Amino acid sequence: MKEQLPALIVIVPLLIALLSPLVAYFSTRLLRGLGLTAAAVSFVSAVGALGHALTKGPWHYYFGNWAPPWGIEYVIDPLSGLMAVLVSFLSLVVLIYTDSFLREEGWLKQGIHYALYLLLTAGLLGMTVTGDVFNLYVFLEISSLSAYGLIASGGYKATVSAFRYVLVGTVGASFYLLGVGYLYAITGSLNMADLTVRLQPLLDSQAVLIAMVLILVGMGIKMALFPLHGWLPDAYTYSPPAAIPFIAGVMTKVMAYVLLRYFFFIFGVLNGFVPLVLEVVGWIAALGIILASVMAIAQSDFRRMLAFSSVAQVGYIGLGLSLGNMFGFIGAVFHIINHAIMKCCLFLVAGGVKWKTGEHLIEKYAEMSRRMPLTMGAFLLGAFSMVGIPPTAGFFSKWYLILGAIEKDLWIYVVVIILSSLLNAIYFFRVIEQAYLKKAPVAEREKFVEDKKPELPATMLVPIVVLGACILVVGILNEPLVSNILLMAFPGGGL
Amino acid sequence: MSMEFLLAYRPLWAILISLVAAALIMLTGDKRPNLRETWTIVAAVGKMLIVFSMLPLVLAGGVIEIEPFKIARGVSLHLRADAAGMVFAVLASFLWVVTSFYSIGYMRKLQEEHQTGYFACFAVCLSATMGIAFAANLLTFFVFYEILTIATYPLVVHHRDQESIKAGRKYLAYTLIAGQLFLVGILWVQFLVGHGDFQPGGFLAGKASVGALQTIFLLMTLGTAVKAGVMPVHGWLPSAMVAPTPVSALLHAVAVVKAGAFGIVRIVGYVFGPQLLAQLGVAQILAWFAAFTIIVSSLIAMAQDNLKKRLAFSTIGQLSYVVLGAALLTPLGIMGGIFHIVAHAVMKITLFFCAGAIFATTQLTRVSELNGIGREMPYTMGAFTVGAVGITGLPFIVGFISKWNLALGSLQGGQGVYVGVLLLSSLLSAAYFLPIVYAAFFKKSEPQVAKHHCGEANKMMLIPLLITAAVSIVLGVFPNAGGGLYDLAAMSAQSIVSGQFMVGGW
Amino acid sequence: MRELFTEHLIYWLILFLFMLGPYGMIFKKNLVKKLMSMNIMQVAVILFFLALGQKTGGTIPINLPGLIGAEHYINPLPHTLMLTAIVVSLATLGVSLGLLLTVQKRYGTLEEDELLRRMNQ
Amino acid sequence: MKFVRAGALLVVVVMTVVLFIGAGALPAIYNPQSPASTHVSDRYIEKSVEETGSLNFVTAVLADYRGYDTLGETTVIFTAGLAAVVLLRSAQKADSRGKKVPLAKAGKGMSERFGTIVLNTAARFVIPFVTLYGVYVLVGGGEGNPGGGFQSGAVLAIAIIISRLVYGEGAAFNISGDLALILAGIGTFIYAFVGVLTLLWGGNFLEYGIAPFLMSAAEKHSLGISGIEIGVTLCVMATIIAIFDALARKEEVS
Repeated sequence: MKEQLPALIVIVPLLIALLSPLVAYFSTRLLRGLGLTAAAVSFVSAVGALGHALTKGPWHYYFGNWAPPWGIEYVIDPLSGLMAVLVSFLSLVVLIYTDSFLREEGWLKQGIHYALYLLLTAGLLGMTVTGDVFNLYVFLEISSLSAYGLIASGGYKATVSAFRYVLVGTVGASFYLLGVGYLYAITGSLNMADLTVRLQPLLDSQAVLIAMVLILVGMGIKMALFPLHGWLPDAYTYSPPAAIPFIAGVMTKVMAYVLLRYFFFIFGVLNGFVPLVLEVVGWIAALGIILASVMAIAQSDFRRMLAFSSVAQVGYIGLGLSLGNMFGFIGAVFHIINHAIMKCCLFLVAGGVKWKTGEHLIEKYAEMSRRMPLTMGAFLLGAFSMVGIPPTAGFFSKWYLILGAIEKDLWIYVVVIILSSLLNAIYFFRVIEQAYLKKAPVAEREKFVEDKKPELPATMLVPIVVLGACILVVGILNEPLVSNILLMAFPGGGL
Repeated sequence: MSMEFLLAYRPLWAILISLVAAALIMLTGDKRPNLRETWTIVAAVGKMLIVFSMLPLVLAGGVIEIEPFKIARGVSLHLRADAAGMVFAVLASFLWVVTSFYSIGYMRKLQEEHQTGYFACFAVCLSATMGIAFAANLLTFFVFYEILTIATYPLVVHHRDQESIKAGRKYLAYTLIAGQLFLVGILWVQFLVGHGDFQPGGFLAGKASVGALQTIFLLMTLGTAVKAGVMPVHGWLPSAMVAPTPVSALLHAVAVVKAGAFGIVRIVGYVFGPQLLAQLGVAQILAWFAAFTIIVSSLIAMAQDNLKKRLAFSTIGQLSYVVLGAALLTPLGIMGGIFHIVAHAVMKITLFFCAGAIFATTQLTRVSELNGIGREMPYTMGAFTVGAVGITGLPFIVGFISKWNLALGSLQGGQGVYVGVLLLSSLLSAAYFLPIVYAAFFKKSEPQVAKHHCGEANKMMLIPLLITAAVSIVLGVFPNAGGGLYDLAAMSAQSIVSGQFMVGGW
Repeated sequence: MRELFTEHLIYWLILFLFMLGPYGMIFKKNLVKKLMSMNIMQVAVILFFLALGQKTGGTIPINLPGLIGAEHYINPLPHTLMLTAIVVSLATLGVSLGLLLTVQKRYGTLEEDELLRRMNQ
Repeated sequence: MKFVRAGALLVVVVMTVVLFIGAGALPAIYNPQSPASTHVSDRYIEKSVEETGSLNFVTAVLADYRGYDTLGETTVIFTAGLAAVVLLRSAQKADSRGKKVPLAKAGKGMSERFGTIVLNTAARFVIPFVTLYGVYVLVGGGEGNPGGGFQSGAVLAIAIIISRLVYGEGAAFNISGDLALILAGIGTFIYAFVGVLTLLWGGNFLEYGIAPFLMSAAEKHSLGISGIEIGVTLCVMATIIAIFDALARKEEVS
């Protein structure tokens, strides 16, 4: 079974998802157990695949044993392996977290929720490891549909925002599919490696430029790059707290990864129209970072603030993509990892506070640090990481991004990153002040002084603390991560 | 673990010991205050022992250098106990021991709440200060620099009232912006040179165009000058006086502000180097800013009625002595600057301790209310007089020695005007300190002071304050007493000017 | 000029249909009309792929005993891909119609402005 | 708000013009030498009969060469079923005004309400043939005539929906909503399980040729293809019924 690892990463969660309604009919405890084992097996096989890729080079796995341009293949190289490990790890952690939200739901609702969640995991994992552009579209649709389902199950306002998310998401997917159509029209193949080879002579033709723009717009919509982010704030604000940490943390990042895969590997960063397109992406991302950070300051609802800060952080990844050099690539990929962990942790904290107090508005967070010390501790780490305070991971992705920007002599980007760090500081310290310094109204204080229950059930508190610790660990251990994995992943190899 | 490994990694243990203590303090919490306080004292004493154990080796000209692990691509967490670093480390660790006892007494006397958070943040601040002292490359320096910024914020907003929250915001605005500017400078150097390791005599010569080097110098000095309280960017320091007095004493007299001054010394001595700065001509501008700060801050100090605000502006002025020393680019000037870090720290901490003692016992904060306090609290005011007179530059108190070297340094550099600045500032500091001493001892005591008859401050606060006063006198007479700080300062100045680490005793 | 016209006319028609999607979605007020424009967009992409697969003189891609050689049959790959794309568009249409049904039942309207007003009450 | 709409219109118009100009660079349609028709598809056409044993090239590509895509596609249907059911179910549970408002009024079958004999006899006659035809479409797809999992699933679902419409919820020939959802999961699971079987036999996922039966490669492949077709049929049928049931359900039971 050892040599089937790439398939297992995606197949195991898929299989368990398909059986979820059936298993839920018999016993929801068995369902929880199976769900956790599925995520755990997927995580272990992702780690194994990454290990194999690092030691023995990229791993090509042919489905149905058909050679690539004809059949579909999975490619585990350091980049996709690392992303698979990230996605499966976060899926495992958030799955443990959602357990207590579903405790009192009916068996069918639980079965459907586990099925949708595991399908979302399988869809995202499928997108990261696939080597076939159309297969990527299919798994994009699986993850999107399960995300629509998860978001829509959260009450009426969620339904309206889910509808807008469906519309915009499908427009994005159609743009991407037309882009794939253009590529298929001029090269005749759907396999990424084959595409790269056959595109080399054609890189100056207009059709490739149009394909680039289409894929960029398509994935830009799904990734919530600045002008195309309209759907994100409502979708994140009104969705149920059980589903949103994983969607917010990982979905937009996998879409950003797809753009990285296209622009760094398939189109190649230096030839044809790519530098021109990337420069436009850079300017849009820079504008997006500033405006989204400013909008985040204006929010009073904690989750909406996090949503706008997500749009800003995705701008960083866009910036790293547009730099095109080694440090830009390292900064972008490292920021994908950091931001996935940070955003997941912050939304877990938001969900935890909602579970404990039912509050979302920031001014209701008064004296929260006394009631939920560990949760707010993890929030503190996440906030410092978003602002970019050194020992945490967020600082080091800014370190590489600015280094890449200086290397390309693009000083405007340096100013933008610095300015946005300060804007982040403004809206995060506002929440820190509220949670740590302000006094709660007297009525509320008696309420929480005498309830002796632990701040959160263990199944919720452990993921929050684990992710908080991860932020610090990834920050401190970023050098081995960068030198061993990211440098190997860069198309030019370890420069 | 082999003994050799233990000894070689001492700088790292010095940093980690108080981090561990901070964790233990948070764990013990408010339930067992005595146990919590022992953690602080154990950590303080332990840190002092570790630091002092490294002294003989460094005094002999040696250097302890380790790179435990890499923190970013091509950059490692590089710690080095060299002469300049030891000066700051010895000073900070010694004064932390004293401040720990003082703050226990102060906190117990005023029954402050949130004491667990207070002591934990204090411990983290001190570990960051050690990190700054021992940092051997720009990124390590910056990592601990930012940790210090964040760890000081809870101490500034300790009282949780509206005024301290506003002061906290101001503090964060200044220091975070400075941190980001400093970061851009570091990244530019990292890009130009590929590493950021401190090299006595500087490593940037010829690495980029003059314009680029000047901008980098501007970015870096702006980043550190905010913490060093150089005039245009000093705004946060007076408003941070809302913090409890032990915080103002140790952090705003020793740890945080000195980190900024020490940063400028590092940049001038170990990143750019005197020769390069002379060519760039930017050191002159820095010297003017420092001189401007010395004079103007002394003038403003005179107008301050709140005792702690007056001490704050005096700190701003005295810190610019260090900046001036560094900016003179002459061996004696740099040595004077580095030694002034020690001198000012010891004297100013005494003054802040006195201010705290007076506040704790009589709730008085305004200078105008202190008439006749000398008779009520003779020892406190005695120590206050020693500190005040020391700052004005009276011989046989440590302030005089550093001021003497600074004057010599400015003459050595041919910039006599700064001698005038130093003399004028001595007069001005006399103008804002001596009236307090005179009022305290010779003026008839105010009705509410007499009514109190509260007598001396309690023992836990009085002893530290007397110790620091005694130290400032002892150091005034024997500058090398206790830790050979004078030699260390001389050695670091010598190594900066000559350009290599191993340098014989002065 | 003639062959540019004959060989690329179909592309322009498809692209016009394709861009009708975002236009309708942004400017139409009724949610169902937005949904219809989304579906038009998906159909346009499906047509694009099928247009790629055509060959002059190619029959349907089922193996006739006599006929050997690739030029006799049209390209089966786009048709397979578009089977999947059609199913995907069916799925998204189904889910969004379900969404619209719920929204209509709860808020009683499908006009965007009216809906926003009622939601924010 | 006005400014944003004008901006959006401008972007759409510019995008259209750019696409129109770019369309010229695309290969001419209908020419057999275009990259799309020469690079990959020629092998599908020439070798699919002896490699996969299916006369219909599209089925060959759909179920064998790119079989994994179709597994994804079937999962998409299942996901759509899940999403629709969870959506429509939660809509009925508690309306914001607290009343239980069923989505559709149906519940009772048309025959009870209208009570005529015509409906019953027609239904009794139509349903078996529709079911039979559905099964034929699945099984008969071999000799080159059209057929396959998706179409037969849809036809079978129609049979059950007719009986639901005519006889109402209590219809004999009926699958309940919850069971339908479970069946949809099982259907796609059958598809994936065929792949897992090939894994257990030592081949890659969905490698039909590895089956240890004593058959020629082509027959193994066609066996595999029919295996997944059954899964697809079950999934499509069950999903359509699940969505129909969520719409027509009277009261929220669980």
